[in-house]
Amino acid sequence: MDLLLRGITHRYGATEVLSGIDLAVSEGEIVCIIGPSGCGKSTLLRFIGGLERPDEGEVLLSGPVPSGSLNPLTYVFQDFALLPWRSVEANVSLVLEDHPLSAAEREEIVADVLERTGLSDFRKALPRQLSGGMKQRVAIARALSVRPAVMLMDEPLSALDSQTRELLMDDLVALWQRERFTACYVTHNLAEAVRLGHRIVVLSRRPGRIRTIVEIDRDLGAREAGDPKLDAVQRELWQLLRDEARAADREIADDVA
Amino acid sequence: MDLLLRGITHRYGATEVLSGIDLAVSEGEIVCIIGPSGCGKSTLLRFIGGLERPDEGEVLLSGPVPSGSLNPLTYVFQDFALLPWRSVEANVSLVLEDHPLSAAEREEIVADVLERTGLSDFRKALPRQLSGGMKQRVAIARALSVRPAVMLMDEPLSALDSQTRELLMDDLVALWQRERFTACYVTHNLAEAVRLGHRIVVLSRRPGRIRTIVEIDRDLGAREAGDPKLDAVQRELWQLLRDEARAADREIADDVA
Amino acid sequence: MTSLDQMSGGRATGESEASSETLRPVPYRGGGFRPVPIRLIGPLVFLAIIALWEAGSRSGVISNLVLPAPSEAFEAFSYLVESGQLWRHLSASLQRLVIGWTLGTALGIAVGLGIGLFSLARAGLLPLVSALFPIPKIALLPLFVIWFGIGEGSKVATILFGSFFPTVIATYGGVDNVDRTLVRMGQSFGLSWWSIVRKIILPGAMPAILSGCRISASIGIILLVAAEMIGAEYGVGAYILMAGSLFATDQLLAGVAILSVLGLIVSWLIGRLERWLLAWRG
Amino acid sequence: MTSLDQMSGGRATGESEASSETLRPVPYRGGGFRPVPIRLIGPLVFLAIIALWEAGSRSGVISNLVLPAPSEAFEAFSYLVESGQLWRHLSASLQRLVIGWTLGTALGIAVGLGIGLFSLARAGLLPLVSALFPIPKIALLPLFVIWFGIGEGSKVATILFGSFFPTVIATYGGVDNVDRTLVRMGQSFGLSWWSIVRKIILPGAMPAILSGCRISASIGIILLVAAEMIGAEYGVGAYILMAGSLFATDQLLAGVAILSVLGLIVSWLIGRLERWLLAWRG
Amino acid sequence: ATAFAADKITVGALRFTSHAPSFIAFERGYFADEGLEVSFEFFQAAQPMAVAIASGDVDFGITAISGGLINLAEKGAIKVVGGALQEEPGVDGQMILVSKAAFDAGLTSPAGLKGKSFGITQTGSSFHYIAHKIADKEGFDRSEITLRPLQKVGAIIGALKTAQIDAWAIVPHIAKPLAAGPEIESIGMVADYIPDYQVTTVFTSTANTKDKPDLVKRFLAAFSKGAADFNAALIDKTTTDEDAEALVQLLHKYVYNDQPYEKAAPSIRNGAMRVNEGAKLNMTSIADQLDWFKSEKLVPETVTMELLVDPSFVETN
Ligand SMILES: Nc1ncnc2c1ncn2[C@@H]1O[C@H](COP(=O)(O)OP(=O)(O)OP(=O)(O)O)[C@@H](O)[C@H]1O
Ligand SMILES: Nc1ncnc2c1ncn2[C@@H]1O[C@H](COP(=O)(O)OP(=O)(O)OP(=O)(O)O)[C@@H](O)[C@H]1O
Ligand SMILES: [Mg+2]
Ligand SMILES: [Mg+2]
Repeated sequence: MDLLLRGITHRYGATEVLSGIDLAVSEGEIVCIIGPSGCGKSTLLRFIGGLERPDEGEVLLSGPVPSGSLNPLTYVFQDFALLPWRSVEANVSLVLEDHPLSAAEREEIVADVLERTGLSDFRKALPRQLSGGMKQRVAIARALSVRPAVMLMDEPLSALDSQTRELLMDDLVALWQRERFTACYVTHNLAEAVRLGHRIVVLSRRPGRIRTIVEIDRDLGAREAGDPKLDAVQRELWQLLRDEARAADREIADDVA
Repeated sequence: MDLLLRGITHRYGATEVLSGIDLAVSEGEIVCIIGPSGCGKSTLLRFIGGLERPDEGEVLLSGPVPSGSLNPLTYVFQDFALLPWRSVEANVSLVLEDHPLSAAEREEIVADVLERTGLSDFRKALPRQLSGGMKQRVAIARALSVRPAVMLMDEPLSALDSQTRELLMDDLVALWQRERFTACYVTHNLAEAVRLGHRIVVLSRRPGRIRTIVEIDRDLGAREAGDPKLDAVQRELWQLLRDEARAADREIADDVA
Repeated sequence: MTSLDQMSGGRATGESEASSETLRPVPYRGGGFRPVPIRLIGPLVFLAIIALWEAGSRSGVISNLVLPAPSEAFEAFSYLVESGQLWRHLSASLQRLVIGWTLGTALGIAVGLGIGLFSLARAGLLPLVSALFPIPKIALLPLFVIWFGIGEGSKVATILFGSFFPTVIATYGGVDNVDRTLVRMGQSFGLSWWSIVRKIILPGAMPAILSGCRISASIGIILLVAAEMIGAEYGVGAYILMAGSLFATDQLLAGVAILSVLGLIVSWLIGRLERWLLAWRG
Repeated sequence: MTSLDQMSGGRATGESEASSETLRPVPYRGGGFRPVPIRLIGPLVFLAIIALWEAGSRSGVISNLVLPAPSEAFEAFSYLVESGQLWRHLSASLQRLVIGWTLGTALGIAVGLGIGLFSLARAGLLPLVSALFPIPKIALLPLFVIWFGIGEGSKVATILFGSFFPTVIATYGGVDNVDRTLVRMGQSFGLSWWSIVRKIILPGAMPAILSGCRISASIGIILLVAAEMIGAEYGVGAYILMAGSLFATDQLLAGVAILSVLGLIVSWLIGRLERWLLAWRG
Repeated sequence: ATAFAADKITVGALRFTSHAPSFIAFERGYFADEGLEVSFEFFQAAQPMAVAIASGDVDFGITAISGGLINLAEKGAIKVVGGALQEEPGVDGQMILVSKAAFDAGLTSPAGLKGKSFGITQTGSSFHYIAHKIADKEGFDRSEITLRPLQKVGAIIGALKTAQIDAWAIVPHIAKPLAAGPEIESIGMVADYIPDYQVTTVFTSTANTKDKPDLVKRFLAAFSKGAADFNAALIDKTTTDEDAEALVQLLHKYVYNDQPYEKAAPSIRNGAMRVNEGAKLNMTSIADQLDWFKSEKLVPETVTMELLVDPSFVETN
């Protein structure tokens, strides 16, 4: 299933947030979206997932929904969005409960995804007992349980400390190598983008426009820290973003009463 | 002024957190302390700043306190620790108000540090109006205003997004080049450690012990992204930490009622 | 060892369904769960209720015994205004309210700070406060009369006691909730104990203290009626009690409406105070 | 442009002070601002107060008119127990409390959810609730008698009204405070509206609802006295009122102590409920 | 008449000697004789009794004419149908009391009440009426007597004992023991200021007077028999001592039942005031009271004697 964005433009009140975004995401591809703070990355992702509607433009799907997919467009959130009052397995089972599945089927799916994400030992744990990394793994297990066609990931690693981030990046790469999932991956982190993205979409400051799209044709599995080519891409991206990042950083929030 | 840690050992209840830490920090040196989550880095820093007392061992100072230093051991916190009800200048002035300074002197110091940190335009802003990067700059300005002999920095950049982190790392390097301040810099982030540390102290999992100390003799100003030597150090550190980081990540918190 | 790379079969093998190859928009599934203000509905509902009520009273559906017509209550109110009694009742009540509430709140903040800051005060006073808080002040009226007389003393005392306890609870809760890293920051910069209390703890607890004030003010207003049970010639509570004993339901409703408006005004005032003192919250 | 690299002169040029070259420990400046529980102090304070009071009463420093001795109040209580009246009063009050509070809380949660979820309900009902909340129930007693009779009706209604409003406010506040990303998560997984309300909104608002229950329960207990002003032969409130009208201060204190203990028990029960329902908070 | 289908009625009562006729009629079967199955509903104060009759919870009540009662009558809810307690020369009636402190300071006769404070339960209560009638008779302005509403008789007693109020007036069974104590003095009789004062009346719901006049008549008949027994035993003292004793014992079931008999009996005897024969109603006194309420704007001008009283059941004058 492919995704197609056409002329997405959006305003919140008087401030234009996104302006004329055209983008195609094809099956099996990870598209990273980077840009300075407040340029509308999260907003764009909400449009793609149908959680909000743009003022102008449209988000289109083409191709058949993979059979068995319970929720073709599935999010992974920055802050995990786990229900703190449900155990790990109940958090996963939550998103299956509204689908016509028997208790046994549900049970089986939950066991399967927890097994596959290495969380079987943590079935009964509550979110507060888990480290950030494990929480995000639970969120990924939950996303996998509905067999998504496209994963929409909004800075999934930025709430984690950098060592955990490294671990999870490895996991995501390994996951992609097996599953070849499609993903829109929003991040601030250029190292993540060059590590995980087949294409990297660079947005400008608000109103977000596409400044450039960088393609990295090195296989995900073959990307290593210290690879000069990737380092070069990363430096280049940083050159592009640096001034805008500084400007975004020095922005003073309007006094909302 | 030098710092000397001798045989620091500490327990919280039944869990031993730190065990036999010996360390010397000499003037003008940045010592980075890295280690997996929960290994006692922040606890160690609290001992150094005199906010807590270790069960065993002692933290000693040698050499004269630099004249004019109002607060020789000064913290920069991960979450900025700005008073949300005070403007930028009032947050800085807070730490001067208990010292015998005239209003004019205080005013002058505040203006001076804000000028030096590029915050003059933000004097009247409230913390909530500032981006994370600017908030941490205010915290640094506040720390500078008391003319510290040693800066104690507990993950000062880890609450920031990665682009802002890059910007602030550049700023810190530039600052050190001018001021040659002494610092204990706790971090999770190996890239930060190899960028900012003259020496890197690697702690083991809880109970934290010093596993190794890596010295990097390249000048701070000359360190650049993509430097193969630094990359090698970083990879080596990651090899050291990886398994422990994974183990720390998979730790389940005790059910505290 | 186990990690994401052990995953397999995450996506079902793609047997394409009946769906077309054509483009289709993503389904919208957001929105909701965020009530938006609708203007005019509030006043309209009020007006509608009053109009219906008036119509019911006039037509006799609502017996005069059960509920007087709003117009009658309004007439009673007009009479109060015209005869100048309103101001007399209001000023008597306001004076009691202001004195009792101010004293109760000030004492409450002081004791609450003590409980919030000192282990000994917490261990000694908190159980006492918890035990005394749920005592209905109205039950103590006979004792208050002995202790404070039937003059202003017992009335002010009733309101004072009523506003003291919620303020204590709110204040110490607020102190407990002040971000401890801010306190550690203060210590790490060598601020004195008193500076930390004044500049960090107190402003940090201010939101909780103010919401305690909101509660204690409405308790104070509610207690006006109980306070003015004894020996009060004037006062809104005394007026209501008189209306109740005469079964003058129109006056009763007028008096109750006055209290309700008084409550709204006080709550609005505290809202202003909050906006001013807590402007930093944005 | 401006950035940290413009700094200079951050440290004063190092004229070494009189201080020695020897090692010295870092000064300790932490600790405090975290009251720790001290065991036994609470009960000790209670005992001390009661002992002093008893001594004062016996020695005549505290006149019997001003305050009866604790032993007298305890005697009155013993008499209540022995004569079997305690249970009669308590059961009458408890019945009213349980029925009134349960109904009030249930209605309050329902209306609070409505206000929290629907724009129309919020716009229409919230101003109404805000206007009716501060009305002292005691003022409405005469009307309650007409509306609900002098039997259990008016007593239950008083408690019902008293617990309804705080529950509404707490519930809608709780709904407002449920993390919106959790709701968006639910929507993004295609959960139905009803599932989101049941599985996300309601548990998320539960802490606030429970603390609303705590408040409404203590209000219910406080209102017992007011509720039993009307035609109640039995009930703790009626007992207190009778004692008050006879100036039997020993019985009055015994009754007040019963209410206070009742309040502590109810608050403890709600604490248990919280620990059970909110175990996930740890 | 044995009751096949006795009419069930509820009678509101206070645990006061003034309600004795109802208790006697119940205990001695006079109600049953009239085919009435009576149950009592006890109140702490008179005012809620009127409201309870209006709300239909109670059928008959006996209390003083209060503002609340008149206002309920004005709303068409209740009607006075008979008289009960009346001040009568020669029988101990309500007494005017002052605190010892006020007495020592020279308040030794009701004429001195000008500028003094007077305890009342609530605005529009009989105490309020009495205070103003004293002012009228003594010739000073009503507003020169400061009224202190204290809600409850107990609170007034406390305030008087501690000299927080100067004066009060109350029925003899409460007044006598108080005046005997050290803190309070008696300075006069209410009867001197309000001749033939109809202190309490029998009242019922308007619906009863219209739809069940027969029921009202039967109630009043039984009540009158009780009143006759009461007057004979405790006022006129025409019965044997044993009979009087038996009556007091009967009343002790209802009045002062939380005290031992020895203590209660004198109080019961002290409290005896005449209850009108045949529940006769003194219309003059009632008209005077109504006029006073109107003049104080405590009740609307529109209330008439017809609205307040249904004189068709008993003898009036
Ligand atoms: N619901 C909303 N109403 C009004 N303004 C909004 C809303 N959501 C976002 N915005 C504004 O739109 C702009 C873009 O927000 P968005 O969250 O999409 O940015 P972002 O690129 O994800 O930023 P970040 O990198 O900080 O996550 C911001 O200025 C934000 O304040
Ligand atoms: N005041 C305290 N009381 C009890 N235990 C504590 C306290 N402070 C810290 N700990 C425990 O001591 C251990 C070390 O904590 P510390 O915060 O020093 O670790 P850290 O290395 O800074 O971790 P992180 O990388 O997550 O910041 C942790 O297990 C923590 O739970
Ligand atoms: Mg975002
Ligand atoms: Mg730490």
